Amino acid sequence: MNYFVKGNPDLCIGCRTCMIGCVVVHEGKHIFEVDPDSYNFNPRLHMVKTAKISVPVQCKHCENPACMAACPVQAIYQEDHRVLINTDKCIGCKACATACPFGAIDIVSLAGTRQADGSERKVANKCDLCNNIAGGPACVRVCPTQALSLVTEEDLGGAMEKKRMEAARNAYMEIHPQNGG
Amino acid sequence: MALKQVQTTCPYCGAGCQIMFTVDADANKIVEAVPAPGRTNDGTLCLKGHYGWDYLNDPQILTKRLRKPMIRKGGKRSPLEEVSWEEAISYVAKKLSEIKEKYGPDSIMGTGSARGAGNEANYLMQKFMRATIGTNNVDHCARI
Amino acid sequence: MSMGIPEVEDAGCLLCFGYNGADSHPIVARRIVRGRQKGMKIICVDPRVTETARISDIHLQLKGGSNLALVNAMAHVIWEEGLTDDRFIQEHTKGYDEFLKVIEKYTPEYAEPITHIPADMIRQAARMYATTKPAMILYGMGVCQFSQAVDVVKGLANLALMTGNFGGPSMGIGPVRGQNNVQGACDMGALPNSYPGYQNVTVPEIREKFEKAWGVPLSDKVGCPITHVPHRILHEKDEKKRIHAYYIFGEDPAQSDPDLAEVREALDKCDFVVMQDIYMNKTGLYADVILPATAWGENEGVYTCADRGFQRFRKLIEPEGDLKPDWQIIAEISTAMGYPMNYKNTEEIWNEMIDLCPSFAGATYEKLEKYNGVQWPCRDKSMEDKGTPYLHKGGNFATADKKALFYGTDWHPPLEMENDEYPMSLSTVREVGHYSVRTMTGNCRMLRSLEDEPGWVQMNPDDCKRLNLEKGELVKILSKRGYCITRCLPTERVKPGATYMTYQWWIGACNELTLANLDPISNTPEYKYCACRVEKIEDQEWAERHVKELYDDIRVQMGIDTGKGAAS
Amino acid sequence: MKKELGSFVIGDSTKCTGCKACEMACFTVHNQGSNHVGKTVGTVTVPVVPRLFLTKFEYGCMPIQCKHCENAPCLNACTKGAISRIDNQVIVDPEKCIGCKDCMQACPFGAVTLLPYAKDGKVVAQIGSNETRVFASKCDLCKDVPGGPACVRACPHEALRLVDPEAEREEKNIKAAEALLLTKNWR
Repeated sequence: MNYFVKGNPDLCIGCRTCMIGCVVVHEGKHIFEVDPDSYNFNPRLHMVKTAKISVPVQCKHCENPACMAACPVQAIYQEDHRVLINTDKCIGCKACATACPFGAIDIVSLAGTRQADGSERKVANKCDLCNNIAGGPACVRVCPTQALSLVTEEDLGGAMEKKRMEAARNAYMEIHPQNGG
Repeated sequence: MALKQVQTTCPYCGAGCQIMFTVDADANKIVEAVPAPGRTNDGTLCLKGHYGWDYLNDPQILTKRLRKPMIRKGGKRSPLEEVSWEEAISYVAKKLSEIKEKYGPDSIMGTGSARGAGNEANYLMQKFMRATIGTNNVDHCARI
Repeated sequence: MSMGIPEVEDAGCLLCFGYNGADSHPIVARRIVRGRQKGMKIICVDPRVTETARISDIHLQLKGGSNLALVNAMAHVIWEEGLTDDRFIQEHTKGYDEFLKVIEKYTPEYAEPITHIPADMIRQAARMYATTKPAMILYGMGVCQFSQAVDVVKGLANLALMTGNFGGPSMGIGPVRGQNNVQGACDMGALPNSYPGYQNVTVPEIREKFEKAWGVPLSDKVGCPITHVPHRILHEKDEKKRIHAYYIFGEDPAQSDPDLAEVREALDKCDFVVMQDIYMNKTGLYADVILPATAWGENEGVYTCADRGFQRFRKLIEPEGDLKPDWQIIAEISTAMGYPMNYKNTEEIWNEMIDLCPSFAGATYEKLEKYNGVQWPCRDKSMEDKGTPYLHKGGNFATADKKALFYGTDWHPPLEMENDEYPMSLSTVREVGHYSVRTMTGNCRMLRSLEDEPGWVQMNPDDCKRLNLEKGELVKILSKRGYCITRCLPTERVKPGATYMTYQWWIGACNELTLANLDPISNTPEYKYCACRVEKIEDQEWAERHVKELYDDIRVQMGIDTGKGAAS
Repeated sequence: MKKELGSFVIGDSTKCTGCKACEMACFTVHNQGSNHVGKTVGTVTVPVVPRLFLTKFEYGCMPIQCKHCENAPCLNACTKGAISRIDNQVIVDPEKCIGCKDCMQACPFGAVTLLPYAKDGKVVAQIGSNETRVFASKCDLCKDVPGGPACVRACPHEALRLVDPEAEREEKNIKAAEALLLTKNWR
């Protein structure tokens, strides 16, 4: 099963440290020394703030990814519990962004790359669960309120098992209240 | 590359978070900031604590670091000219002494700084205004 | 703050008044959300839906400028319903009866039309605060930046006194200081009325102590507050009282003070302006002398955080260029003026200071190192005195008879109300990723990439619809005093008729609009309320170009070579 | 704020009946000025050349048109500089197009087709031949048409929709965030 990062709106304070953490980890530490106009600032998660909620939204790494199905050039694939985009293949057609029901994909320009007519080259951008980065998702690590967590197969499978046990126990107790503690 | 670890207090809000910096002493550069287990921050940092230090590299995004003392020798709106510290210090001392002489100590105002300068500099500033100048005209932007 | 920051999460009830920790102190906001997880009740008083409001039990979305009416009404309910801690009032306070005379008329029904909060909700909030122990009050600039600031602070203290919420952990009242060392600047006596350690300049014995220590006679007159400076330069008739010289150290009044047009005129007219800072800023354009100092990271010393914690800050890298630490520059000028200051390092200065301040006397560098900081009061140099996490232990206050005084005042409306020409209200708020006037954070790559000029004006979506404005569109916002350009941000978190701007921007500079209307006691400007109008800009392409040009102009002014030739 | 991404029109096969009103509307608005096409049949003197293509497939039908890709293969493939990005949209200049078919092959959607080129009410012949000149015909999002894409307005079944990708993403973000309010207690 694919893993994903989930935000807890009860803990999130909307500060967006996660968004910067995401950029820094994907661009590398040299980002603090380079020409301020030369790097990409393309966070792979987006802070949502409404009257009711503040929480970052990012890719759920679906098991039947709609984005993957919509991609006309097979630039989206699954590997190692995650859904990934090959940005070299991506043509920026926005089909994946349209297909994604969470708005987890945006189309971003990559600094320094251009199209044939000189216009900016833009490609799909989304959470890769910090693929190949030691320590796991940066957003989870930098959040000052521990509002983000990585959900793994174990968490989800284990939780479901527990919920089923609970449901069964409750159903049994309804019929046999005398056995209750 | 000689890396060293230095713990310090964040220069931003009043929460007083402790940050552990990794510094490349040979290159005289900061490499990384990670949260330290301070009393108030408990091993966490916000975006300013994590990513608010590269202004020290003078990237010149909004403003430029001051590197030399400067004086407008031709009065207001004349260009700033770089001068030596000796000249700058004696110029300030002379002008302040003249104004104090002419209009009295209460015609001079000084500020403390609620930001990076630290307590010792603030102590000296108020001592300077009170003892050297002779006025209580000293305040800072606590209210701003 | 009377309590320590870590204690916040253990309060039974938090009354969060005009304080938006999520944007101003994320690490304090963390304690609030953790408290919430532990079952803390939260009453949030804010005209906006802040992060704290979102998770609160009761959100009192009051009309801006009605703080004191609400606080008095809450006190009224606590008294009327007998929710007071009578023993605490009797043993530890004075002036309760006089106070009751003031709050008598503030029934919730009386406050309802002023605050726009239903009377029943005020009752519920007062009951929750009075009956959940321990109860803590945190307040911020939503209290302080009104012309009635000090009255509201005292009003909040009244609530804590009535309910006996002083003298233990996780209770009391806490102003959460905005800048890293506001508390320190106050501690060190960068105040017109007090020496270091809150020792009043008008008390003869204290003055004599400092005269003896410093070896010179000292003035017994309270000095000029910073917010009076423009007036004292421009309009003071008496030559001896007019400000002729202004030594500005680590501040940028031409950006951060209210009514910028007046500040600029004052700096321009002032005979001699010295600026001592790390970056070129707007004040620098008017300075006669600029003294370059080392920055945080290049020097060392002690800061005081919001909960009275002295903590060391240390040198990370060597400064580049012809720079000196702030303390050294001041000492050299003083020496040149005939009052020698010879210090070898910050510790020598610190030791001189603590010996003059009984509350700080025990906070030696040795202890700051060993204990990773010390919260004052710390009176004894022995290693056993590790400081004071919370104040007023056992209900003993820092007064002669150890009793606290109730202090009641009547509410009055803000000075400038909405009118036909300027039908909306403007309040200044904070941008989480930026700090003060942005000379530091505006030069940090990531923080600037997250949010940059010209900032946003937060408005209710209905107002945006009425004015035909879309998210991100550039708009003009005007008050009697000036105008600026910023981007429209429709958000349901804001009530119709109200606008909010963050004060960090140079192009979207909301202090072009604000009013220099001061609290009579604290002299804090009324940043949180003035009347304004928002106008649509039809030609957005022009506006985008214009903003870019303004940004380029600022950078050139600030001495950056943008390829268009640097300014003088 | 200035839009960063190109908008595009997409069809919905669950609503489309294959009536081709979209193709007609597209042809009409693009030939009103240059080829004097009016509201009646008699005014059409040139071949009907649409810029979107009603497509029948095994489960139904829907119009297919250009996505205005942000790393557009057609644009990158065109060696004549006949395709460029104007105001975020990918636009063909028929005057420059030599009909080399590179863009057709590059486009993964089949959104570009070579079709006869007409001007002033008449098809234009090739230079040095009597054969009709062709051009790479594709959606230009009705860039000069008041009221926006004609296909969207013409569809009797509301089977076409103009997508503003940035705004749509934000809307979906909000829905996704608010869904967390329901799931937060039941991880």
